[in-house]
Amino acid sequence: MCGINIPGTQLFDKTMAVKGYALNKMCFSFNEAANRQAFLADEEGYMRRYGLNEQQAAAIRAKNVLQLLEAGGNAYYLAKFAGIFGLDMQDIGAQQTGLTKAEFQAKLNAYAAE
Amino acid sequence: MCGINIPGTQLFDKTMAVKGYALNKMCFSFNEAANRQAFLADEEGYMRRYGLNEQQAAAIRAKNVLQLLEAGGNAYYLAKFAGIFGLDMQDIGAQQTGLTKAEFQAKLNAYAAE
Amino acid sequence: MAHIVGAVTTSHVPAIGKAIAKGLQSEPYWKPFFDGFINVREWLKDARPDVVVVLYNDHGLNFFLDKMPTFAVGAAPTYTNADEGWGIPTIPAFSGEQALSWHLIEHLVEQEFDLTTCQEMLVDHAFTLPMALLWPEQNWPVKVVPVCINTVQFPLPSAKRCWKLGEQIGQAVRAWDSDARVMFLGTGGLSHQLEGERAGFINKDFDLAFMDSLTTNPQWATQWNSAELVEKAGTQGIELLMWLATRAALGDGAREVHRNYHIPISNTASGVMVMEPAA
Amino acid sequence: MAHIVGAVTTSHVPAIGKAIAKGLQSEPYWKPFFDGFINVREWLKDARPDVVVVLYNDHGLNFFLDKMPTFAVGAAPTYTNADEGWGIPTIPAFSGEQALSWHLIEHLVEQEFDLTTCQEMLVDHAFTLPMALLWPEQNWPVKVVPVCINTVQFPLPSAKRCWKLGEQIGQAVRAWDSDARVMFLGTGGLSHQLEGERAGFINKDFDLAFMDSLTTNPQWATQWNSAELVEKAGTQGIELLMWLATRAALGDGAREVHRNYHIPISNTASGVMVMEPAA
Ligand SMILES: [Fe+3]
Ligand SMILES: [Fe+3]
Repeated sequence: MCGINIPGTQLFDKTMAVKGYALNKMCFSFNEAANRQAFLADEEGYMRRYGLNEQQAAAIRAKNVLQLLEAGGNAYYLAKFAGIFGLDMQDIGAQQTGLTKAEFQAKLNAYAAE
Repeated sequence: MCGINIPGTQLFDKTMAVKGYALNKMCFSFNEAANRQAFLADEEGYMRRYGLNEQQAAAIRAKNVLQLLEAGGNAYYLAKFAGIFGLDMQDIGAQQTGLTKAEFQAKLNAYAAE
Repeated sequence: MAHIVGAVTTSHVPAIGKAIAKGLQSEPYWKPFFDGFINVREWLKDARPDVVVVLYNDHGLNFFLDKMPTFAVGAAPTYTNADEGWGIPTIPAFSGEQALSWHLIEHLVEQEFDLTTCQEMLVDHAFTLPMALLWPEQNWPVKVVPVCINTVQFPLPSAKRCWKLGEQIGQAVRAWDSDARVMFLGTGGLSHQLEGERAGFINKDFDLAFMDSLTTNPQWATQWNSAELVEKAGTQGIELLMWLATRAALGDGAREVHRNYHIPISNTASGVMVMEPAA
Repeated sequence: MAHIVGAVTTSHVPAIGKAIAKGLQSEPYWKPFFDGFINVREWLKDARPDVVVVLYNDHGLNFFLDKMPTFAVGAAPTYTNADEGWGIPTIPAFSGEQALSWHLIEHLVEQEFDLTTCQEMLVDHAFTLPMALLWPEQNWPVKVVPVCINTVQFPLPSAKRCWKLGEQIGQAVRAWDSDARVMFLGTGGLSHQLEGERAGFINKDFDLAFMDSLTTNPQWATQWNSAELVEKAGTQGIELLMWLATRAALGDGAREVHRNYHIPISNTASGVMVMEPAA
């Protein structure tokens, strides 16, 4: 939107906001424990109830963060989905960067020495 | 708030907003038919559920608009309470001004001739 | 670039909805009001808008005091009406013009308007009834963008601030990369007051002066703060803020194409105006 | 008139909550972070605030994209924390300082900030964890006013706009007719990015320059737009907007009383600063 291209980064702008609305709304619902339970009990039914499209449903099934982002997911709401599976931010960071968690942690630690 | 006193008029300002919150929240709930039914089925229980204070509950029991305003009611939300009893804006205007509905209508019509 | 065809400003009280539902348009009480829209619909045939930006105030359908925005802009694919508590029939849903919604949002935030953006939004009688007066068949030939201004809870945005909002909405539309024909619709007022011992207050002189000012001296009403405007126009007469913002969207000059003014409908002095940007 | 005692700015990631819940403050991983707050708490003993205005960003607890405000101000009697989806223990409720909330709201709307006012509001980890770092016993000796800035959905308010918001918050507090001692708490950042192939990005040089700028050249960061700030600080590093608004609230000059900077906690470069208004 501002004429900047930041490698490996998609700003959550109008395009993503429109594209991801159903997915993000579902993830927002995971603030409530009862909804997390309902999702786990019937993932497909829960996704249908929120009107996810096939791209979004596939990304949810795969628990693939890059695919979820591509499908319009917003990091703040996706974190609630990740929380269901006990994934922390470093698990997610490792998954997206193709590193092991230890490698990802080492990468973070390396910034301290700069 | 702006140093103006308008006779017969209380602006819905911070004081009223704080004072009337529970009352207005209850009236907001009357957007839904099921809530209107629930209120009619058990007025006292419904008011308790929304935490109305005694002044507010008394004004609701009396269906007295000036008392409801005094208790922090906002005209836009109170209209939904009035709607439950099929009262229109002219019924409410008449009640507040101590006129019959016909007298209130005559007062409105008189403005046309000015 | 998009083309601005003009603006309609009109009153919007719920009683209009009841009159429409009961088919009372030709009854003596309602005829002077509804007949004021015949010329508006004639004008619409030539104006042929594709998109309508509707400036209105929510009456407690979509917003409550838990999250009360000063300015909200809709960015939904569709907008539905809903029960407002009186059980009047709801009006068919509207298609959103999302491209213009987001273009407006980006422009306005850039210009330091602190919007609340709404990807879901129920629209109340202040939105639906003016649309039904313009297109009585209710199969909407236009897409819409709702812009909602707080008139429920003080502090309200000042008339000055609403003027600036309208100005920037106009600039954004003129800069919108589209060949769409865009109309503004501002709904609310004119003078009326629903609550308190002053209920039933109407101020014909002020209303007529205000309508005149929109073409002769359009920022005239911005000289007053909200409390002063309530004193002149009544607690709900403050809804003239929507007329003001709508007029501002037209740009520097505007000419009056049509008006009607009638007292009363319900408790309200009703007005309708059609304006076009000065050539 | 109210007295401004100073400002604390700090990072706020959820992992801090887990560390507190598990009592890991003295573990080697966490000690360099938690120890940064010892001096802050010493400073608080002298500062003795009665009221804290908390500038933070909601992470999808209280606000969703159906109604996403640019700037929201709380005006509730109490603010409760709630489950954010990870099942970390919630933090005790906070008492609101409603008089200051409404004073701020009136001042800011008058100054043409288009606020969303919230008479009910859930506060998330960005609010609760910094409070818990300042008062680990969690029986709050202060009342609070939450001010929430959108960092979830673009367009975000610009750094310039956030600076102006902070300036006016400061002016309103200085004009507040109260003998209360008021502190500002700004939470977010510093550089980090949670999403995309660039996840794990940190920019130490930028963070240190930004912390320096707050006392030496406080509007330094306002030269960039939001996308440029994301490029420098990461997608969540943009939360530095809260630090900027908080600094602006202190007024023209400010001096640094304390700072700590540590890499990493979770995926984040963490910082904390204490500043006081220049005498
Ligand atoms: Fe209205
Ligand atoms: Fe954060």
